[in-house]
Amino acid sequence: MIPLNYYLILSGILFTIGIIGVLYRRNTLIIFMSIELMLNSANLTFVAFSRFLGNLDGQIFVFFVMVVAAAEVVVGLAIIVNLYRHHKSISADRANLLKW
Amino acid sequence: MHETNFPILSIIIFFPIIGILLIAFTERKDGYLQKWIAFWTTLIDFIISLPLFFAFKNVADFQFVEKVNWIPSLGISYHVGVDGISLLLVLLTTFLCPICIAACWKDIQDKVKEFLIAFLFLEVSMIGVFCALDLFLFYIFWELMLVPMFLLILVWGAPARRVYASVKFFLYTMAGSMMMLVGILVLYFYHGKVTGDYTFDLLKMFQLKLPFRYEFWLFLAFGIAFAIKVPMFPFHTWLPDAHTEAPTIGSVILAGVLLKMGTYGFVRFNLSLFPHATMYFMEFMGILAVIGIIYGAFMCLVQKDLKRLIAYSSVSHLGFVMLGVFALNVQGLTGGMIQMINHGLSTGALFLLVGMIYERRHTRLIAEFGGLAKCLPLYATFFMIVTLSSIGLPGLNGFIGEFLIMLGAFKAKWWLGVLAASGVILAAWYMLWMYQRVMFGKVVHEVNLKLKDLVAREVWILVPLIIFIVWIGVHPNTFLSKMEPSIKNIVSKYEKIKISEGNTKINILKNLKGERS
Amino acid sequence: MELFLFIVFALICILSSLGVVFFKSPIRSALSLIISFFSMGAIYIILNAEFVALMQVLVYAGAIMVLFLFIIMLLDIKHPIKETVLYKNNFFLIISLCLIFIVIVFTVANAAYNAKFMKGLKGISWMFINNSNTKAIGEVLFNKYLLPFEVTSLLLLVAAIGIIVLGKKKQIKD
Amino acid sequence: MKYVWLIVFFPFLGFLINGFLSKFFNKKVVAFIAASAIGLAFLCGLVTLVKLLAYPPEARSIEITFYSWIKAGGFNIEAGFLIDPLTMVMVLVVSGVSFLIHIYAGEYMEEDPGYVRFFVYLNLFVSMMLTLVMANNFLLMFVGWEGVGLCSYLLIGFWFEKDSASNAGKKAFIVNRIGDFGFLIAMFIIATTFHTLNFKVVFEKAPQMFQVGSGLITAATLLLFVGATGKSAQIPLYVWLPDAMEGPTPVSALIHAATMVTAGVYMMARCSVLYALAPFSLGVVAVIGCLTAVYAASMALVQVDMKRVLAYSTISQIGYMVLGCGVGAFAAGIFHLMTHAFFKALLFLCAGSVSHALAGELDIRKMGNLHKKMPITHITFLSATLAISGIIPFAGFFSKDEVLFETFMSHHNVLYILGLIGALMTAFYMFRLYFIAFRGESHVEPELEKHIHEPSWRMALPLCVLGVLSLIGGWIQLPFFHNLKILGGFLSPVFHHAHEISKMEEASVSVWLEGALMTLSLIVAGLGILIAYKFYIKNPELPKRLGEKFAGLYKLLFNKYYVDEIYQMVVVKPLYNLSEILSIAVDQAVIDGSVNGTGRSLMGVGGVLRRTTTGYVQFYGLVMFLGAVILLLWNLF
Repeated sequence: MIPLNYYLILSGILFTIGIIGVLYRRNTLIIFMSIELMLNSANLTFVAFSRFLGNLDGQIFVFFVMVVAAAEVVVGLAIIVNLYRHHKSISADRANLLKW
Repeated sequence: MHETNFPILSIIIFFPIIGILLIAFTERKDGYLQKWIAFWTTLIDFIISLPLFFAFKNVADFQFVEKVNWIPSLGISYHVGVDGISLLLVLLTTFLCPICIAACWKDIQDKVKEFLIAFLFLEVSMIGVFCALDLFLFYIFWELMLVPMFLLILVWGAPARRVYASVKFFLYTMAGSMMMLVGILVLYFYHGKVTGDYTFDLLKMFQLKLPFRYEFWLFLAFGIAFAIKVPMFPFHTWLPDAHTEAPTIGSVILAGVLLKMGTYGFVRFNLSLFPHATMYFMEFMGILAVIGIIYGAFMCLVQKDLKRLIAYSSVSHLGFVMLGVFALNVQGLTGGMIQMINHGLSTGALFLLVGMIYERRHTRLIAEFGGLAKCLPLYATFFMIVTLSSIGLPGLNGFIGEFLIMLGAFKAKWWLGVLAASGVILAAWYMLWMYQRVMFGKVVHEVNLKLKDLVAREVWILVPLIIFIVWIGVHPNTFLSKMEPSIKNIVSKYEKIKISEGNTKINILKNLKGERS
Repeated sequence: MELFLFIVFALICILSSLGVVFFKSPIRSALSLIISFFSMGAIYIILNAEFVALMQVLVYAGAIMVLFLFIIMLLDIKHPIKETVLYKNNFFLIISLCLIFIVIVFTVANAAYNAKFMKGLKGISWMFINNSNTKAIGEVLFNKYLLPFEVTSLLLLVAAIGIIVLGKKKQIKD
Repeated sequence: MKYVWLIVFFPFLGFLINGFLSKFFNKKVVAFIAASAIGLAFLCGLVTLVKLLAYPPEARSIEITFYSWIKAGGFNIEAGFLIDPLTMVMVLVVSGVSFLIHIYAGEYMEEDPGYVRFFVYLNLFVSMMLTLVMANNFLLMFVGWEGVGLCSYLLIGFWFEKDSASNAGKKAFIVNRIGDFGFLIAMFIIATTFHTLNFKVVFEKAPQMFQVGSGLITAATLLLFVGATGKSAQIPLYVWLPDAMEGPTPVSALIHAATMVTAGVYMMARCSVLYALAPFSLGVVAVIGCLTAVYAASMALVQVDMKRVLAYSTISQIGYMVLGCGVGAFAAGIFHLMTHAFFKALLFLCAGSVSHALAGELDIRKMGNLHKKMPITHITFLSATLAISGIIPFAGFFSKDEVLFETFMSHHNVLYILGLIGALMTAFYMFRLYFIAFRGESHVEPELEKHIHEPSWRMALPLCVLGVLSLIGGWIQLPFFHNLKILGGFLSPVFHHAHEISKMEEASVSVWLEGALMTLSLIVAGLGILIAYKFYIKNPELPKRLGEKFAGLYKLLFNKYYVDEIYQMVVVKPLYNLSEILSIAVDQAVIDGSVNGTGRSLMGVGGVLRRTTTGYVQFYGLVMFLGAVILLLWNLF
């Protein structure tokens, strides 16, 4: 039987890779994918704990996370489309209008 | 302390709001109708406040008290009352306001509606401050008073540095009142912890026995807020700026009433609530006051601008008042209180006079004037009477206040009295030198020749002030008797302390350490 | 045996997610993301959460990645964005922070390992009603979590409206 | 006796009527109202005097109080009047002399535009002076004291177009104020020790509470004397009197000769009990009085402006009165005060009529043998000069001799000799003035020559009355016949209290000693006149040669020992520079600087924080992640 902390370590690694993706890459699409990755690692932790705690709430929660992820991706991509339309490029550096 | 059913005080406080409503409904263009409304509201407010003076029994405790629960859960109540100390200040306010409105007839032409609303609102908060007996209510009125004054200077001030002056004034006083808010809250919680009922009521605070450590820091907290308002020596730099930039009426009210908030605060809060700390700080505050007197006088000697000179002279006069207050004996305190009224009258009149010459010549630089006595004889006589009253010529009001203050200071610490008396010489020097540069000598600028003398309206503004200046000078007892009992019961607190503990600095420190161990 | 399977899929998942981050062109990273979703599904199976695994594959790999590929196709990004120089956007700072984060994760995981969770390792009968995981999940979902369920539908509605507004071409203002 | 307040009220009424209703009257009416107000006051004074004489000598001190003026705690001041022989002398002298001067001024100020304003101030002055004299407590006296200072400020600076006049006015007021500073502190000492300022109470309690020479009383009396020097222009604070000559001549006659300057002497006489308790301060008073007498006389020797000479002679004569008080002979001081009021006012009025005749010219070098064209002025001027230099039949002789006699009797021999030298100088400079102005060849410009005319009756009458007074004024205090000392007897109840304390023994003085002293002072006066005669009539060029020989001394005296310049340099300039430095260094730099400084520093901090918003999303993400990691670390360890 695989102990719980293997799963936690796995999700931790996935989460870190996601963060690297978000902070390092310039391409907005890649950023979105890494966000998906981070959300998945969170799901993994949920399922692992629900498995070891013995109640289904964790798995239910995974659905809600999925819903949010879906909504987020959809809106994000729409924004990227607009970004592309405006800047002809989807590099994250373009959007710095908020710079002081 | 008896509950009166007829809420005369609340009427006096909130009557100007009726004026505000009336003005709000008039259109923008007919300025003079608005001015008449404002004038009549303030005048009626003054007439209502007269019975307050006559029905006031010469007794030490608060009268015309009204108490209504406002926020019972926090122990905040709308608690208003007047005693010997605040009665005359309320009357001074209601007396000065109609005069100010009359004075601004020609002066304020643009945005008259907002001006009058701000002014009436200022009057409400001023009278409120003097009557509030609930710390919370006092703080609200204290802050409310700042806003209209800030607007007065900001919008209608002299375009040169009005933004700087108004912001400086606002922030300076606001910083001070932050300290006071902390003080009020400490008092509130301490009173709750000790007696169980959490309340802001001032009268209950009077009975509260504070350990010296509390008293020490609370005195400083309240003291800083009031010292900035007074303005005591190190905190006075906002006053000259505020005065030079404020419109005439603004500086009349600022000098006439707003500065008295500080001294009133010292008497009402610091002296009554923290007796031990006051004994401890007495000498320090006395020295500060004397520095204020002499330093203010020196500043006046070198000022080029008439209004700045009068502003610094009021720093000097209020130094006298503070000296009287911290002499901690009946003569000093009575002198301090009556000097507050005198300062309101004489400096208010001085600012009105400067305003009138400003209306004609649009300049306040002393160098611009010269030999006005020839072309404006009536103006010169009024100016002379008011200058003499502010110098403290016996027979006029200034002398009564200054004599009693110096006597009280002399009884408390002899060298304080002597130093303060030197202030009298300096006062004569700078005022007469100013008067000579403005009034006497040959007419250097031809434009001065064509100036018109005082109009009937302006004369009728100054006449009531002159009447009171002479009345207080010749027969001050009408006013002194009113404030006598309340001053006695404050001072009796100090006599008890002096006798009971033989209070010298050393054993104050001893019980300071005693508390800590 | 189970452990072996877990390690295999875990490795696939980590490699693919590394690929997502470090591939130059977005298409390759999208495909590697799909692989990682599949491996995640497998891990869920190991955890006996079939319905969640199924959902994972369906929703993530199926719907969201399709969207991504669609967008990549739509925007026909010819040249990959020239990456700014490696160390320009404080790469080392990110790496150092991630290392610290890994350390934290390990400590937390070990703490969890010897915590009381291990005792919760009862059988997995609670997951099945007459041996169907979906029924168990449906029973809990529609009793205990009914309100959140409705709210999520609302969320999706809002997202849909948002997209339509964003997606419209800019008419020339009248 | 109840109507005593009328004395003060009539001049005040004159002040009010002329002040407010003057638009409806012409000049004649205004002058009439002003003069009649003072006349009525004089009459009331006489009536009160008669009533006072009805009382037995010891009971001659009546106090009438009107209302409680200031009541603060235990300290209560009743405003009221005190009537006793000293007050009556002063009231009669003040109102009498001012009545004559009002008549004189009616004519003198005829063509002056500020005619009404002049009489308004003059009436206010007289009412203030009378309040000062009749007050029953220190505070009311202080009201009169400052009121008189105010009126002198207004009247000196009457022609305010002239900068020198308004400067002189301001200087007078401020120097008086410095004196009043001393008076104020003395009042505080008295108030704190006796808990009241009422004369009667203070003078009864003082001997019981303090024995002779107690520190507190000495301090109080010395400070009172500082006030007196301010008002009566003694050594340290006399600088304002010579400049006060800027005012119109009747003003100089009334204020700076007869009434105001004597206020200090009156105050010392009033507080004779306190002074008796402090022999040290009496000594100081005597020394200062004598020094002033000699010092001012020395300066008067070389002055060229007629009114300046008279101003210095006033200072020196008051020096004699102060000397009289200093040696404890208050009655002698008051007697000299009375006679001085007569002949000094007369001298000023003659100066006025001379300047009237010479169209405002006062420089004696431009005058000469006016005696033929102006007989009345000449005779009255001569009588006054004789009186002031102390020649036998005239008033000055008796009063000055009385002062010198008392100084000798109280063994102040050094002061006696100085007094004699002073008398010599007085005689010399007065007759120098007389010879240059009225005798000798005329240096008057030709076109002014024919313009010289005798003043009209309204100016001449006061001159004559004063002339007669300065002749017979002295006879009420004849030296030899003790029982005939009317004034001395009249004043004795007031001062006997003081004499008891200082145990002045009424030594039986041998007639020979008194005679010898009298002849000695006569000889000294005669000598002065002879020297003046020799200098200015016999060989006029002698003074010029003497002038060159002692050029240094001459210049020193001429420029008034450079005292004004010293004061300006030592006191006025440094104070002004100090305030200049203070205002720039402390006010702007330190306090304002610190306030604005806090403002600017807050703006600075804001500027720094502004840099953090770079606009890059990933930067914010990184910062958030950094925060999360830190929090985790914080919680774990």
